[in-house]
Amino acid sequence: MTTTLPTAGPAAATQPLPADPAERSITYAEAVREALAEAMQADSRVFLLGEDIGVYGGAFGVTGDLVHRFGEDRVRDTPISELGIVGAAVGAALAGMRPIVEIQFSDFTAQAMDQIANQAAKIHFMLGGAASVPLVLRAPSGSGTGAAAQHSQSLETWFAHIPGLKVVMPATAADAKGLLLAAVDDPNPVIVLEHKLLYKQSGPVPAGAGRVPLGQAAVRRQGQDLAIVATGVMVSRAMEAAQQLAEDGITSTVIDPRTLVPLDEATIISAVAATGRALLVQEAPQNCGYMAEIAARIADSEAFGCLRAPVRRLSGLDVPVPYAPQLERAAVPQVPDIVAEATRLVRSW
Amino acid sequence: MTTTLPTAGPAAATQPLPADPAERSITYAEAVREALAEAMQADSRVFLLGEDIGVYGGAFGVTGDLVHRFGEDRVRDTPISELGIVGAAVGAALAGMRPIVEIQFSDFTAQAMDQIANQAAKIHFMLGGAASVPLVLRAPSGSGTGAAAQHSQSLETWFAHIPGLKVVMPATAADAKGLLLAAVDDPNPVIVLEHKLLYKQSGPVPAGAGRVPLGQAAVRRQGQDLAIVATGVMVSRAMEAAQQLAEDGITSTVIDPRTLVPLDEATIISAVAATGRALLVQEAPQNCGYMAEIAARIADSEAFGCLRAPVRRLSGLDVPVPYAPQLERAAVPQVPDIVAEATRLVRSW
Amino acid sequence: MDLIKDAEAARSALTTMWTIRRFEEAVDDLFARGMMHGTMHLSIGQEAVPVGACAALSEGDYITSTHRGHGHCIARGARLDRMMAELLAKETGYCRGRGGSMHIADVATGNLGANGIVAGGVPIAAGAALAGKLRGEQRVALSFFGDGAVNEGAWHEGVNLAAVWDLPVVFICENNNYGMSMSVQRAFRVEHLAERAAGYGIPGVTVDGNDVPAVQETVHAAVERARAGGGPTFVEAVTYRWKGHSKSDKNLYRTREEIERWREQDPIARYTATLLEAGTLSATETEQCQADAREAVREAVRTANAAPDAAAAELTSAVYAD
Amino acid sequence: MDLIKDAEAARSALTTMWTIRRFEEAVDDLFARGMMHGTMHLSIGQEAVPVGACAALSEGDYITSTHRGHGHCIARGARLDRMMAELLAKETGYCRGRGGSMHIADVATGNLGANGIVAGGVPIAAGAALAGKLRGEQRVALSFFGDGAVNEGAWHEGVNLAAVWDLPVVFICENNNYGMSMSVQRAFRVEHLAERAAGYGIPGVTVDGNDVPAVQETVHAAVERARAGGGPTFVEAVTYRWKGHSKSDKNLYRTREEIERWREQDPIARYTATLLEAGTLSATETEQCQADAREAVREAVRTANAAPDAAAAELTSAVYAD
Ligand SMILES: Cc1ncc(C[n+]2csc(CCOP(=O)(O)OP(=O)(O)O)c2C)c(N)n1
Ligand SMILES: Cc1ncc(C[n+]2csc(CCOP(=O)(O)OP(=O)(O)O)c2C)c(N)n1
Ligand SMILES: [Mg+2]
Ligand SMILES: [Mg+2]
Repeated sequence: MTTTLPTAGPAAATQPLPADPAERSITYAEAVREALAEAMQADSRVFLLGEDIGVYGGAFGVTGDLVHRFGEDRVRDTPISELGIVGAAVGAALAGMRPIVEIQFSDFTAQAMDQIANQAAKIHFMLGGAASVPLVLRAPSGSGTGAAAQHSQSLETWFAHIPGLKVVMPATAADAKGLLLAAVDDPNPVIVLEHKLLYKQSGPVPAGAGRVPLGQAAVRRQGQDLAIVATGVMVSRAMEAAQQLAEDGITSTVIDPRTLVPLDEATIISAVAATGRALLVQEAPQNCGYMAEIAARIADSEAFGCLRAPVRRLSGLDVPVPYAPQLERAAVPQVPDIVAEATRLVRSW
Repeated sequence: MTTTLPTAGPAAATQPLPADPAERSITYAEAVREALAEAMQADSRVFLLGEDIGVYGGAFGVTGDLVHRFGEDRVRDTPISELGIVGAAVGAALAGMRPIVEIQFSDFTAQAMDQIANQAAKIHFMLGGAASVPLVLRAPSGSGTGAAAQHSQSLETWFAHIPGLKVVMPATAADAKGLLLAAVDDPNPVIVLEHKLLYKQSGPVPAGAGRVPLGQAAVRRQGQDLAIVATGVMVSRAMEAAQQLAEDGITSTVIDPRTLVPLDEATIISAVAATGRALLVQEAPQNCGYMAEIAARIADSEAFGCLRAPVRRLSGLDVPVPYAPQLERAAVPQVPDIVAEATRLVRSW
Repeated sequence: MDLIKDAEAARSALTTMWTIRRFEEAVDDLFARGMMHGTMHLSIGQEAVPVGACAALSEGDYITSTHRGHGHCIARGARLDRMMAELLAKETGYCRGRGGSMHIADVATGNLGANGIVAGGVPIAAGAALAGKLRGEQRVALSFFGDGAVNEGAWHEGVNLAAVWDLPVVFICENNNYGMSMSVQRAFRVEHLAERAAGYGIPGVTVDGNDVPAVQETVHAAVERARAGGGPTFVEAVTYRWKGHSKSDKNLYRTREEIERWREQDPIARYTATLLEAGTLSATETEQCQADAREAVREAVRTANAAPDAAAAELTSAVYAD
Repeated sequence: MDLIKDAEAARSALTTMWTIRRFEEAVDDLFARGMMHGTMHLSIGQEAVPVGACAALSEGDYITSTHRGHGHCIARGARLDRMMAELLAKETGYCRGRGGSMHIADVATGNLGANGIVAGGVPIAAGAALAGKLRGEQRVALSFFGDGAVNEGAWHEGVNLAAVWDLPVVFICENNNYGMSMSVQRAFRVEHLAERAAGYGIPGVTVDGNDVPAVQETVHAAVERARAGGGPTFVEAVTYRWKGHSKSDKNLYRTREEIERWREQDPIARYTATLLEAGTLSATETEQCQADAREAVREAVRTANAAPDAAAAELTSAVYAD
């Protein structure tokens, strides 16, 4: 009973995004699968449940062949009933298991919201600490696949707002594995928002790679002119933008919080204090998105006195995600948008 | 198809909170009931549905005798099935009716979240404007009744984050009536978060009082030293605090946004610019609460240059609402907390 | 309406079945050639259900549809060019390119929308029926959903509301034996999904979903019952989808033999044979239905292709109605 | 266990029924005197269900409970003083004052919690049963819920999961004829809620919920069936709550006569009469049960009152486990 909010995590390691060619490179989806396999191998309490995670291999192919390796009991296909599935996972967790649920699209957490927010998140507290709910919920998140408004949301703010949940957003293959392993270890309900567009992207994941602790941001790049904070698929877009900005003489620190709850606030604040400018980039609609929280924390931190410019957010439009590819692209920040916004911020202030 | 986010509402009227004794005074619950009755009287498309809203009169007594005045068809008791109820309201709205749903406690919107967020909010957009969903959802919100973690939440941020919903939080009897009437008129889904602790509080509601337009903040009090923005039950606490602060020589502008979506951002920003200090008070847990959005907007506005102090939030603790009265009180801001925080903000900066 | 003996009705039904098939074949082809975006759920092999069910409806009736909704939309009378334009992300599409396949709807024909959420349309249909009932109208709402939807909470709650309020709804389950990879045998512990109906106190009936006249007849009875104030009915139409669930499907959960067996039950071939045998239509006439469908779809693709792309400029102004 | 012939079992069951009644009367009184906070849902009149059902369970079995959960908690073996302390917002309460009546639980006795959410415990029970099954244990999970819960999506989904996975769950519906003000006649279109079971392919049985031996016997059969791998059973126990739904209830939806009729079916009086008639216990013995219960409750109130109030200091550190 200790982790409270806001948690300043341990000093963040500086982790470059570009791959070291000497290291093993696998896709983000493979990294998730590897974590699932290792977790099941290591602990007989761990099992998976979700729609079409068995012989189908998962809607995004994440579970793949796991059913053949671990059997139908532990890689458990479910009827289409998200509330029931999460509820069953809550019950199994209370009864000593370590369930990992796949919600086929993170949008369908809406169906399961009672069990997520009113049950899983609150039971430990409501029972005065007498029980805990070690449950992991994996949910593919984000737009970019043409699946339209009910299959493309970025709902992290919903979960981050509910005390009792931990919220994780891996942006690289290594983090997809390492954060998931840490989530499985955690005695609390953890929701891992994987990004659909990242599943097929490869990145270095050293063979024996283990846990990435929750609550530790990654500084993906360091610079002097501004701090860019980005989550999910926006991390790689921010990195690409930072590269272009550097060619233009603007250098940026790029921070990937990796876990939103608990948040490594200290790393963000010190980067903003050092550069005097903050650009916060998210895919979710702007209004009440997670970056509002980061902005609010910056505006009430030691960094406040160091601010040379307003705290700027760059977010998805406040619209449901549209179907047409040209509209879908226009609805969320792209690399040129980040470059333009960063340039404006640095040049005008 | 016009109202977009963020909407700067029309210039806000200065509306004093204290009652003019010449005016009729009724309770907040009565004001809601009056709006429901007037809406049903005026428009045969309007009908109510919800759990125990008929002969029971509503869990908080809001619908009272309406079933006797309008009949069981239009004041429709439902089985306990929030998702079904909201879904039925969406269908009825699509088919030309104007349903008003009572969700017994706003916490149970979790059960109905798919119909709220994935259906009601998005249908107009997804269908390219070919249909709209004029639906009002009333949901008693907030803590203070000893009902514990699953019956005491303040979930406005969930709804404000979903494009397509409008979000209303009346803090006075007059607004409870006027905003509800405006919500019924609106062709979009509007969620009205009423506050349980306010139901029995009386306030002036002139006999013929009509609509209060959505998107127009109320400036409850004006001062020089800081701007306090507060929602729901925190409005009256902020007013009480402002009174005490004034006795101590600190004068404050108190702003009640009244509608979170659309937000009257202009009124807030100009008050902050004028005073140079902002204290944002909400009952909800701080992390990703609505006040994060207000803070973020301030930090990226014309007011930025005028800030003499960090933008300060005072929120509910990041905990589930506890049962014990002493714990419950400790979990959300009280008048002395507001006074203390405002004093610190003014004295230290 | 007699889909076996009435030549006009038969011609229309057969043409519509062919239209659905040709439309979806065109979609499949456009998708394969990279000219279509997102994902598509095709109902090839299931055409008898939308055509039979919609043939039982009248003007003014409502339908709610699903992610696998092209057939419903066409059978209810939508324009092919505006449907195709939607899938091709054109400004002239039914949703102006904002909805795509999973949200396609022609509201003018009472179609309240396809739905990306399994069972999402079920309580919506109950509500539409309630609206009609409150206004004293004679409208019926028909809700299409798959077998997989029957295990969702939304389904349960929507059906119970309709049952206790005696609402004029027909719940029609397109039981194609799978919810994605989940067979009905694994997802249910009953043999016929229609057995669920009794628990809500409403009639449940199972019909051969590849037999278009049977579907029409069964749904017609349910519609008449609903219109007369008798309340909802649950109709289970057993059928099969020939294609994968969507574009990500590798068909690992079923056998080629099973698919082959069901292809032999092709609802279009069966209906054609019935009509020829009954002498309702001649071979020339049934071939004409097929040709008409092909031409209509071709024309729709041409028109849609020529239309302007959906424009991003008006995105934020499209969120709220005014 | 034979609750009619076995004197020890009878003594225990009767004492527990009296304990529940006296406990809730004490709560009612404390609340009326302003010494208790929040709201309370009393199960007075329904005592035969928790007592009969829990008598059918073994150590190691799980239960999930409801907003009306004092009886379940007591019947499963919780300590009265810690329960009372919880309701009185004391640090020694089962939830350290954080949960209160709606979240009370003695986890040590396999009680996974009362629940403020109608039907919230139903899928949780399925999951607890799944845990036992995955570990190859013989545990059963018993889920208490009201008639109102049966129309929630969570109920539907939880029951179906248990059914298709053959989980060792007993679903026990305390049908007290009302969900708040909503009568079962208005909320269902079936006569017996147990009729819902067939749609999930599981047995459904209706039992007199004011007859404690009958409840025990019925639930016992269901528990044995579950333990033997036969899967879930739905038991509907018909009973009645004497008091209002909660503190806000003005009893406008039912008549005095109806309440009176049901009070005549007092499960405690009926069971006492049965035991006396069978000669299992003497009048002195049944009176002793009643006296023991009163004394135990008094003692619990005393102990709880003397305990320290729950402390606000550790609020934020109590949110996450470590
Ligand atoms: C609430 C929800 N859960 C899961 C999905 C993902 N999904 C889309 S279609 C589908 C299968 C639906 O099966 P069924 O209802 O039988 O319809 P069919 O696809 O067979 O026509 C699934 C799981 C979804 N869209 N919505
Ligand atoms: C999801 C949800 N909806 C509504 C409520 C409010 N509520 C609490 S108890 C209750 C009635 C429950 O009826 P039933 O299940 O029959 O149990 P009983 O109270 O009769 O024991 C209602 C509507 C709730 N707590 N949770
Ligand atoms: Mg199917
Ligand atoms: Mg009941």
